[in-house]
Amino acid sequence: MSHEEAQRKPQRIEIDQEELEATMRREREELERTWARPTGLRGWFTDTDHKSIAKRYIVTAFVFFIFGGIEAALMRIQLMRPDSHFLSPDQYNQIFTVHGTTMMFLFAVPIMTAMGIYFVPLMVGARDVAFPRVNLYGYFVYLIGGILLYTGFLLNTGPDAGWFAYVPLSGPAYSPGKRVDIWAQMITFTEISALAGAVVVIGTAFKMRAPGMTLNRLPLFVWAQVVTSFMIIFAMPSVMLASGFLASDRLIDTHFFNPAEGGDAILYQHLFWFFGHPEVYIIFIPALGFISPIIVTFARRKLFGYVALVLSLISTGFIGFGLWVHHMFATPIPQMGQSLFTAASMMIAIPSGVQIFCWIATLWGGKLNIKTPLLFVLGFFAIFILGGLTGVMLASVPLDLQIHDTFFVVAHLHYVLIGGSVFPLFGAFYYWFPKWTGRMLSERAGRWNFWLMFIGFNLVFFPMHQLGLNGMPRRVYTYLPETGWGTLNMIASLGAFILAGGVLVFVINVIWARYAGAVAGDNPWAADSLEWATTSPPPNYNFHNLPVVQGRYPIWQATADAPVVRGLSTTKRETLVTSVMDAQPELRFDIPGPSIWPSLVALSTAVMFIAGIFTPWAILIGAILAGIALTCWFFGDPNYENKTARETGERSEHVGPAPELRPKEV
Amino acid sequence: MSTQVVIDVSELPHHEFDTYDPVWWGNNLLLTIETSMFGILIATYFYLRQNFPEWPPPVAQLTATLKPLPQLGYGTANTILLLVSCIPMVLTDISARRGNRGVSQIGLVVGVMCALGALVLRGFEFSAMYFRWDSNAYGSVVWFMLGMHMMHLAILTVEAILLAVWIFTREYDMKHRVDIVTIAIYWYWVTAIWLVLYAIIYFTPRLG
Amino acid sequence: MIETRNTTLKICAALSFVLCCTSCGGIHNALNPTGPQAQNLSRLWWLFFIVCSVVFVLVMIALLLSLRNRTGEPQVATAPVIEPPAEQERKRRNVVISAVTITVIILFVFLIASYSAGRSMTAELEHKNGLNIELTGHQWWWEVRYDDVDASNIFTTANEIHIPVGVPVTFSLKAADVIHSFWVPNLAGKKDLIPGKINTIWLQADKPGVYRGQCAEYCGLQHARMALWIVAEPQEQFNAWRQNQTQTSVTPASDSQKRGQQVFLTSTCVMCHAINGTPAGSNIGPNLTHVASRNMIAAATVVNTREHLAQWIIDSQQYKPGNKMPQNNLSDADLQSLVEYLQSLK
Amino acid sequence: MFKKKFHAKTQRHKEKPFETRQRLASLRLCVSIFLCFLCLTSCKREQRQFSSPPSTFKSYDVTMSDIHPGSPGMPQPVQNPSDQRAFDTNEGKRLFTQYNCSGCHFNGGGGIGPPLMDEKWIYGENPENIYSTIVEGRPNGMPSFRQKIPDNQVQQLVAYVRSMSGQLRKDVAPTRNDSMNARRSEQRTERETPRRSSPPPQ
Repeated sequence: MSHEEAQRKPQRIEIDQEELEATMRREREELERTWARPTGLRGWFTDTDHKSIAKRYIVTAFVFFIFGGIEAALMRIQLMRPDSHFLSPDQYNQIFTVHGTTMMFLFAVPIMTAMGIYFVPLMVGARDVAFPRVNLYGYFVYLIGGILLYTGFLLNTGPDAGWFAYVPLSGPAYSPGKRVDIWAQMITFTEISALAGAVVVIGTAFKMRAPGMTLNRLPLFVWAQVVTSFMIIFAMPSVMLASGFLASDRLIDTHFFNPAEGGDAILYQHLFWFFGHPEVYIIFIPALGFISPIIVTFARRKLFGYVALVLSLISTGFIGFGLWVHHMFATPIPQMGQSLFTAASMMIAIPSGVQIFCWIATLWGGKLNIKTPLLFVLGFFAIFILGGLTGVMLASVPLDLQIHDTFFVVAHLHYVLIGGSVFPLFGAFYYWFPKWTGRMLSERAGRWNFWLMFIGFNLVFFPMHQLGLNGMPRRVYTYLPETGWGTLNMIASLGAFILAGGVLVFVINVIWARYAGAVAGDNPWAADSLEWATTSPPPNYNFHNLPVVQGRYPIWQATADAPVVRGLSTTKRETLVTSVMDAQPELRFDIPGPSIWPSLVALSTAVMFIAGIFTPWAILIGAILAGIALTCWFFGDPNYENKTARETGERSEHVGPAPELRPKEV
Repeated sequence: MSTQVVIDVSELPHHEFDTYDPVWWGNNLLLTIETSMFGILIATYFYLRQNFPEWPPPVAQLTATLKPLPQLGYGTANTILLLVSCIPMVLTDISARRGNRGVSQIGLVVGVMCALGALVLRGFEFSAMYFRWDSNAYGSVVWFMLGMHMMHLAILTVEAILLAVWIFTREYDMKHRVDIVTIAIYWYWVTAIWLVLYAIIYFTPRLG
Repeated sequence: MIETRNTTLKICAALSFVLCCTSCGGIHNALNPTGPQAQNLSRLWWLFFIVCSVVFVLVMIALLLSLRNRTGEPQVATAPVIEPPAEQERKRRNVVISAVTITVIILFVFLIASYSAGRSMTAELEHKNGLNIELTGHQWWWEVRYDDVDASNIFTTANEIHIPVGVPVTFSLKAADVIHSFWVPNLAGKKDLIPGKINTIWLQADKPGVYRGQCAEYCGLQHARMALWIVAEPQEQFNAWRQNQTQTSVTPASDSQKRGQQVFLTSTCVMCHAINGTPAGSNIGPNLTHVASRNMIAAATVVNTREHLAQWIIDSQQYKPGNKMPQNNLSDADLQSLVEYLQSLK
Repeated sequence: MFKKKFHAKTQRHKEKPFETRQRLASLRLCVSIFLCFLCLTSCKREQRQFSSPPSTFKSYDVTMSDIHPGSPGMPQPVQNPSDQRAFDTNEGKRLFTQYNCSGCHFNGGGGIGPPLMDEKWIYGENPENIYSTIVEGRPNGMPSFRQKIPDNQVQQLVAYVRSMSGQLRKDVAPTRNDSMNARRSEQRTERETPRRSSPPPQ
């Protein structure tokens, strides 16, 4: 396209100061009007702004995190003493299943996606995500899934077959009632929303980057999100099939997992873990994306080994698909195959090692300023490295045969997931809270929060290694006094309360800071990436003039006369679309505005899957409903943005810089 | 006077075909998801096959000589129909790029006809199996494969109909020309996937 | 930030101490191996444990050292370094590269070690010509069938496996309902019992004694109460036991035992349990032909005493809520004689 | 200090009502969806009772043999608690196989004994009829399981037997089990309207 060349090279223009300010003021008002968000109940169902959707995601996911924590506490109370009768086995089984399901599907994955949905557009300098309505749809599907699970749980219909619901235990013959059906459908909901989120993130990161942000200037946060999204895209279909087969086995008598009719129980394990292991990295890789910016900001120096880090992220993503079988070493699998998966499982320690070393090298060379976010990252190092090492042990077939499915594994997975994801996540909360709310969290409370969580965590989970070696299997609702597991369990249970105390401090800190925290300003940490280049909290349109990036650390490397993007309409919802590799401007893309239809499609999806538990006909009806809603989505004011233009009384053709900003000769 | 360096993008277009447009990316990412789903489904098919001494399993009512292989008729017809339906879609695709409204309209209509025909044929295909989904694992997985593909066929048809209605009743603007090209891609994908499934469901059992 | 360093160090020290000193003893303990399999494994474990601990400590030290260069001045005041001196960077790169290389080497060692360990564990499984036991997992108990070329020597018992010391025992593992997992940590690693599949494992006890195992794959309500005992005893003692087990049940001697047998045969018991030599032949529940010879009842949950037995018969649900054995309201006299009869089944 | 805070407060002031309204909205949403679930899901279905309460069946209607339908003195139909519980019907299905009822009734298809999955009922289709059939036995081969099968298990069997001809709610009836599929699972069985049928010829 010939005109593109003209578009690409920066032009120097001369303008009068007052004129400039006047224009800016006018444009700001126009942008405010164009990007106005519907509020109140209507806003709840129609608002497609990526920031408010992400905020809802985060709040919802955190609420589920609290629920999951409460369940964990109940379990710890039950296991505090041998032969305790605090919970009945039936209750206990439901609770640990719901705990695992909540933490994996309703907390970890969504909250990581949410961070991406909030920050990817800001970090790449876009006005919104690529597909805001899909984004909204994803959120509602996720919310409904979560409510479904917990409604079931409260009605004594909580799933009770473990968070990976192995057949035949979860199959029709051994899980009567609707408990497991609810689990299976909840899985469907969360995976739909995860997939939607993945598509949105990739689209945004690939096509909506500010001019100059070539792929090798992409912030590591965004890289992590992209890798994660691709993992989701290739992993989720597997669990989609697993839960689909399970549901159809239970509801319409298919025989996928019925050995008597040629089905196979191991098939389920393959399908589940082909998703389930990448899942761990889907949770963990975004956390790596939090760690890099935090370290860079507080070490006050450039990242050590950017390329190495990116490559290790990508290779983690690939290898992550090669080790699902190490969850199944106790099943009849040929020795040779097992050793291959051992090799793969150990190989994945290499990229992790590279990352750890690069970060330590970064810290080493920096002028450290240890604030709470960095503190949490340091906690991550201590905990995650230990978890990673036990992971290497589990990767070895023979060792795995001893410690698999024991409390050792419980310890390992909590070290990896809490150490690897939750600690960085809390660090990220402290780091980005000012950007969300414009206020700082209390530093003092932050330190209390960290130390309570760090000490509590190790008290809970470190003894579990020993318990596992002493032969305590996981998922037991009680144990005999003779086994001598009492003391360590008691320690763990006490630790659980300290850990809970840490989380409580955080909640209080947030509530306090929300209203009375110190006002933050745009860039309280003097950080380098683009999200800090706008106000906190950012305006609905994110940036007045989309920035032009000149290096990996846009703010740190910004020159005095840093160019900006001009010519996007201020009266239509537009953002700049650039080329994938080197971010050259290509299109002025219309961003669709608020719409009710995504939430209605989500509701009809809900009808389809939830009523489908009770009668197959609901699938048909729900599909038709969804079809209708989608039709309206397609036909219903497709060019909303033009309408806003009309509302603002201007012709939608009016785009481009104000006349006084037309380029003059350079 | 103060100076300001700007990149003026006011002349850029709103929509462009293929990799320029985020819609293209969204669509192809969805197709990637579905492709990996079908990939795993096919893996499942062959995994389950290991559990059967005979594939498909023998049926008591049939004589020993006659194996309950899926009958070729409808499946083959369906394959041909889908392949044929690609011709109008290619025309629609090209015309959309050239901006030739008439051809796009005709192409879409013909395509939709074919798709509807394919849906009907698929109905018969299920009956051409000797097994129901609840007979055994073989029946389950084959019905699941046919069903999954049928679902995509249905979605494709509905989308095509909507798009046709649009370009008949409303403006034939760049946005919707891009949509036409996108749906064409989807169309080719559905056909391609079917060719694979067709080979697997109908011929791998015959290879013994 | 001094306290970060110290506390972290303290914690590490404390924790590794705990792990080292508490790992010994116990009849249900992976680190107290009494068979070739488990010894193999614990050797591997200690290799991994020591190397990993060293790595962990080293990395932590590096981390703590990297924290030494701190600045008190406020965040915003510290100017970011975008072009650090090339010389330092090169040094660091070399350090990082060598660290990664070391990691790779260590992993390679681990790989070799665990591969060879795995080989020696599954090696010549087929020509272990010792004892063959068929173990079937039920919700929530273990059915044990001793195979033999001579059909008359085949017998079935439950939850308590006697094996001769120093003889490799091959288990073929099956499941009657859901997936269970057979795991006796002192003797060997675990293997799953999967419906529709047959899994095999061999183990061997070098010291006589009782070793406890517990189902290691979540199998429903009473997963926690699905344990078993392996009783390893000298060959002749084992032979005696085996000899006894192949016999049919003793005929009731006293009147009350006779009455007990009648109760057994006319009440709910007979629907699920078998006692060889009597009409009772159902194999839904454990085979009771020699129930009195077992140390524990209810899948190694309670000691096999008169009181426990009586309570178990009346209301098994108080021990294992949800287990498949119904409650029975027998008259006191009936119960007493029934228990007496069962106690006589040595 | 306080002033600063106050100032800060006022700064955020215009945001708050929106936030709160949003929160209210979310609350409303959750509650409404929650309620519509309450209607959907029946809590009884998931009950799992392990320790058996005394049977709800009176002994008098057990002893009377029920060959003259509708005869005077016919007791009021008894509500079988197991009819409401998926767990119980599933246990019933397990016991039906394990107690070898299939030996005569062949998964309900009938053989030596009459089929149980059709609409014909010789001795009545009410729970108490089936209960007495199991406990008392019937002429021509149906043995009595008095004292052999505890009450709660009989109730479970009764519930299962009725589910075979679709007499129970579909979400309570058992699904297929992991064996050769002899017939559609009970939850997919359409309801047969029961009608009395004569006892088999002597």
